[in-house]
Amino acid sequence: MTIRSRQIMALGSTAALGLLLVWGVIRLPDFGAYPGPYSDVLNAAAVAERHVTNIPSAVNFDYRAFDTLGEEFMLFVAVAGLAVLFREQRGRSNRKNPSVVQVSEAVRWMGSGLIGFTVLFGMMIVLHGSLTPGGGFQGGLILAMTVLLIYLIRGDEAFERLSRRAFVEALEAAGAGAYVLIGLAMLTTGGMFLENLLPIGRLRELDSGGTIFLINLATGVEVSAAFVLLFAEFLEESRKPSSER
Amino acid sequence: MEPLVPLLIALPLLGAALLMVLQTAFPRSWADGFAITTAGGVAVLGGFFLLETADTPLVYWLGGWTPRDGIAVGIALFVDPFSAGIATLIGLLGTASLIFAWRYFDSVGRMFHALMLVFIAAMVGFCLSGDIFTLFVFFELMSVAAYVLTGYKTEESALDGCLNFAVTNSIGAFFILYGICLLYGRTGALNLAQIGRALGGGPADGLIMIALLLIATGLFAKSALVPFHFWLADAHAVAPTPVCVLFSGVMVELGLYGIARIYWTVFDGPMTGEQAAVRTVLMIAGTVTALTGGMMCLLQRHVKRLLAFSTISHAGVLLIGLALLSPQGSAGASIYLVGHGLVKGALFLCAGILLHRYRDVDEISLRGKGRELPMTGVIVLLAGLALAGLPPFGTLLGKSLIEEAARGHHYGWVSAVLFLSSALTGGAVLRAGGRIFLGWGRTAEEEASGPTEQEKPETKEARRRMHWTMVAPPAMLVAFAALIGLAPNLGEQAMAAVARFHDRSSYAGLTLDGRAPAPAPILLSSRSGSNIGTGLLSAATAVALALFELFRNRLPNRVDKGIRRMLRPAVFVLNGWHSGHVGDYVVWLMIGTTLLGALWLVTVQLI
Amino acid sequence: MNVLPYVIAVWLFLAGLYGVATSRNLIHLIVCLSVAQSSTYILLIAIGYRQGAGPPIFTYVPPGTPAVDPVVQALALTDVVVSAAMTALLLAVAVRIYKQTGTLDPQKIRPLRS
Amino acid sequence: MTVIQAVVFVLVAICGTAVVLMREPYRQTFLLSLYGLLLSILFVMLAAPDVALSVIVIGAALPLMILTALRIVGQHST
Repeated sequence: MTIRSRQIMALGSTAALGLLLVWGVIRLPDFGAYPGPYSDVLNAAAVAERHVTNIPSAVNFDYRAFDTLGEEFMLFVAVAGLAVLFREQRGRSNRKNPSVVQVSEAVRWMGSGLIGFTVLFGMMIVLHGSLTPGGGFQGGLILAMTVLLIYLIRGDEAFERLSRRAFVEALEAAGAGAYVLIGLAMLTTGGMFLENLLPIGRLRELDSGGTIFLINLATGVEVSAAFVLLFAEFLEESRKPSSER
Repeated sequence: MEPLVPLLIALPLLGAALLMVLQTAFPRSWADGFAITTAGGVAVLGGFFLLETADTPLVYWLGGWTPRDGIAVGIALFVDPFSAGIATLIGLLGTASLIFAWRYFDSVGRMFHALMLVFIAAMVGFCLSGDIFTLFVFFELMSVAAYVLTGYKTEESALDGCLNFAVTNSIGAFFILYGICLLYGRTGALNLAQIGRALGGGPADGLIMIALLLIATGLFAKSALVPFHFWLADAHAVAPTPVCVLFSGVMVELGLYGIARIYWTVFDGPMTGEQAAVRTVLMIAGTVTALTGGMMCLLQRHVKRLLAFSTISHAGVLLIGLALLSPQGSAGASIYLVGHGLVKGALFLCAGILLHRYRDVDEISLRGKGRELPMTGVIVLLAGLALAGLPPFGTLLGKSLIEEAARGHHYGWVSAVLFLSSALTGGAVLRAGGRIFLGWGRTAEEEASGPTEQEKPETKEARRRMHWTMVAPPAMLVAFAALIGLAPNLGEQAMAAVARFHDRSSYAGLTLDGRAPAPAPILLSSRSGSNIGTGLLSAATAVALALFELFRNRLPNRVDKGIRRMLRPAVFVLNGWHSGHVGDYVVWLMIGTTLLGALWLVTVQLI
Repeated sequence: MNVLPYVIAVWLFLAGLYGVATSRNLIHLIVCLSVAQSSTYILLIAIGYRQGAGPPIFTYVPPGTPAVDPVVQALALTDVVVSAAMTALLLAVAVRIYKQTGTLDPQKIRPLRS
Repeated sequence: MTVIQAVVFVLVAICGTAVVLMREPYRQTFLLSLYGLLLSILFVMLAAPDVALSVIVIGAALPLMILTALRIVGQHST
C-alpha cells in the first residue's frame, strides 16, 4: 500500500470501527450510576475481612492476587526480553563511550537534596500500600527513579555500582519468585493457593493485612529492581559505540 | 487432589524465577534438565487431571475466596477434560521442544529456559482460568513471552516479525479488554459463570453483540484467522524452531479454545435466538481461512513458512468444527486440535533438524540433501500423511466427527472444504519432504523464483552428527498422534465431555453453587469413529498433489504454463497482502473487525 | 452527556489505532499504541464511577461510606503495568531494528518478501 | 457528571489526540508526559487515587525511556 492509500483506508476503517464501538458503549449504564454487585460485596466486606483500608490493594494482593502474579511475570519477561535484545549483542565489544550527560551544578544540588526525600517517599508508598493509595508497584517505581536520579547527579560509575547487574537481576527474580512462594506456602498447611496465612493484625497498622503486606513487599522489590534493570539496559545501550553497523 | 491444581501454573513460574536467581550458579546442562523436568511435570499433572476430571470438573478458588450468594469474590480455576487436556498438550510439546533444544542450540542465552517456562505457565493459566480478566492477563503474559521468544535471534527479520506480532496481538488484546469492559459494565461480574448467569437467556442487544465481536476478534487475531493472520507467517518463519513448536502446536489454537470457552459460558444464553447467524458468520470465516491458508501453504518454499500457513489452514478447520455449535462438531474440533498440535510440533522439529544440519530450510536448495537422514524423512512422511488425514491418526478422527456434525446441519459442503484443506497442506508437506529427502522434482536452476528469504542459522556450523535427543521428540509426538486415533471410544468420551462443556447452567452451578445438575445426555444419532474411506482418499489426493507439484515440468509445456497462468492472479493477490508493513496489518485488523460486524448485521437481517 | 466519558475513551482508542496504522516512525508508533491502551483505563474507571461517592479507601472515613468500584481500579492498575512492560519491550525492539537497518520508518525496513 | 469533570475529559481527549498527531518524536514525548499528568488529574477526580498515582509515576518513567531510545537513535543518525 502507498502511504496515501494506507491513510485513507486507515481513516475509513477507524471510522467504521468507531461506529461499532460507540454502538456498544452507549448501552453501558449511565456514567456515575454504576450498579454492579461485585464492588459492593468487596467494599462492604474487605475492611472487616482483610483488615486493610485501601480496597484496591486488597483486591490486587488478595482477592484477585492471581492477576497480579501474572502482571509481575509480565515485567519479569520484559526485563528478560531487554536483556536478550540488548545484552547478548553487547557481549562482543566492551568499549563504551564516556557518559555524554552534561549536568549543571544546580541540577546536581537539587538532585542531592531530593534523593533522601524520594527514597523515603518511595518506601512509604510501598509500606503503606494496604492503607493509603499506592503500593508495591507505584512505590517500587519511585524507588527505581531514585536510582535514576543518582545517575543524573553522580554519573555512570555510581549508577553502575548501584545497579550491579547480576545482583539486581537476582533481586528482581527473587521478588517474582517470592510471590509464588508466598502463594504456595499455604498449600503446605492445607489451604488454597495465595490464601492468607498470617494472623491479621490490628486495623490501620502496617502489617494489618497479613499476607497482603508480604506480597506487597515482594511486588515492591520486583518492580523497583525490574525498572532499574530496564533503565540500565537503555542507558548502557545509549553508551555503546556506534560502529556496530 | 484439588490442592495440586495451582501447581500447574505455579511450578513453571517458580522454576523460571529460580533459573534467573541462580543463573550464574547453574551450568547450562542443569538449566536444561531443570526446565525439561518442570515442563514434564506440567504434562504429567495435566494428564492426571485429564483422567481425574473425566466425570466431574473441578473448581479451584484461588485464595480460598469462594462465592457468596452467587457472587464470585475471587478468581476460579476451572479444570475439566478440555482445559486439562490442553494443559497436557502444552506440557508435552514444551517437554519435546526443550529436549530438542538441549543439543540444538550451541549457546543458548540464559534467558531461554526461563522464558519458555513462563510461556508454558501463561498458556496453562489461560486455559484453566474461569475468570474473564484473568484470561486477559494470561493472554497478555503468553503474548509478551511469545514476542520475546520470536525476537530471540535478534536478526533483522526476527525483530521485524516480532514487532508485527507484538503490535497486532496487542491491539487484539485491547479489543478483548474493551469487550470485558462492556460485559463488566452490564453485569458487574468478571467470573465467566456469573456473567453468563447475569446475562441469562435474554435476547442479545447491541452491547452484547459488540462485546462478542470484540472478544472474538481479539482471539481471532491470536488464532490467525484470515484476515488477522498476517503476523503468523512472519513470526513463525523467524522464531527459533523449538519455539515454533509451541506457537503452532498450541498457542494459535488456544485462541479458538478461548472463544469456545467464553461463548459457551457467557454468550450461549443471549445468543440462543441468533444461533443460525453465529453459525453462518463463523463458518464463512473458517472456510475462507482454511482455503486461503491451504493455498498459501502450497505456494511456499521456505519450509517454516509453509508449515506456518498450514497452521492457518488448520485453524480454519478448527473454527468450522466449533462454528457448527453442535456437541459433535466441538468434540471433533477438540480431538483435531490435539492431533494437529502433535503432528505440527513434530514437523517443526524436523524442520529444526534440517536447519541444524544444513543451516537452511529452503525446500529447493535442500533438494536431495535429506537422503542422509532417513529417520527424519520417515517422520516427515508420516506427519505429512497425518496432516492429510491418513488413518489411524487423531486428525482423521477429529475431521470425521466434524464432517458428521456438518452433515447433520445440512452443511454437506464442509466435507469438501476439509478435504481441500487436508489435501493442500498435506500435499505441500509431502512435496517438500519428497524434494528434500528423496531428491525428486526440479533442481534449483529450473525453479524460476529466488529464495524467499535467508534465515540466520541457529547453530554455528553445519553439523555432521545428530544427537538422539533431536530425533526422539518428533518421533514421540507422531506416535502420540497415532495413539490418539487408536484410543478406543475417544469420540464418545469427547462427546460426553462436550455435553458438559456446552451446558452453561452446569458450568455456572458447579462454579457458583458448588454443585451441578447432570448435563443433558447427548443422543448419539450417528457414528462417532474415524471415516476411513475419506481419510484414505484425502491422503491419496495429498500424495497425488505432491507428485504433481514435483513432476509438473514433465507435463506437456502448455499444460504447465496454463496452470501457472490460471493461478497467477490469486498468487499475486495473496502475496500482495503480505506486505510485511505493520501499518497495513493494523488496517487489515480493523477492516476485518468491521467486516465481521457487517457480515453479522447482514446475516441477522437475512436469517 | 451521560455517555461522554465512554465516547471519549473510544475516541482515544481510535486515535491511537489510526496513529499506529499510519505511523512513519516506530517510536511514534509505540507511543500511539500506549495512547490506545490508556483509553482502556479511562473506560474501566469511567464504568466503575459513582456520582458523589468517594474513593474506596477507608483510612479516614468509616467503612460503609459510599465508594466507587475498587475492582475496576485494580484492573486498571494491572493494565498500567502491562502497558509499561509492553512499551519498554517494544522500544527495545525498535532500537534494535534501527541499529540493524538504519531507519525507523516501517515503509523502509521491509526485507523483500515473495 | 459535573461540568469540571466534563472539561477534564475533553482536555484528556484533546491532549491524547495531539500526542497521536504529533509526528515529531521529541515533542511527542513531552506531550505524552502532559497527557499522563492530565490522566492522573482525571483519575483523582474519578476517585481513583491508586490509578492516578501509578499513571503519574509511569508518566515520569516512560518518557525517560523514550528519550533514551531517541538518544540512541539520534546518536546513530548524526
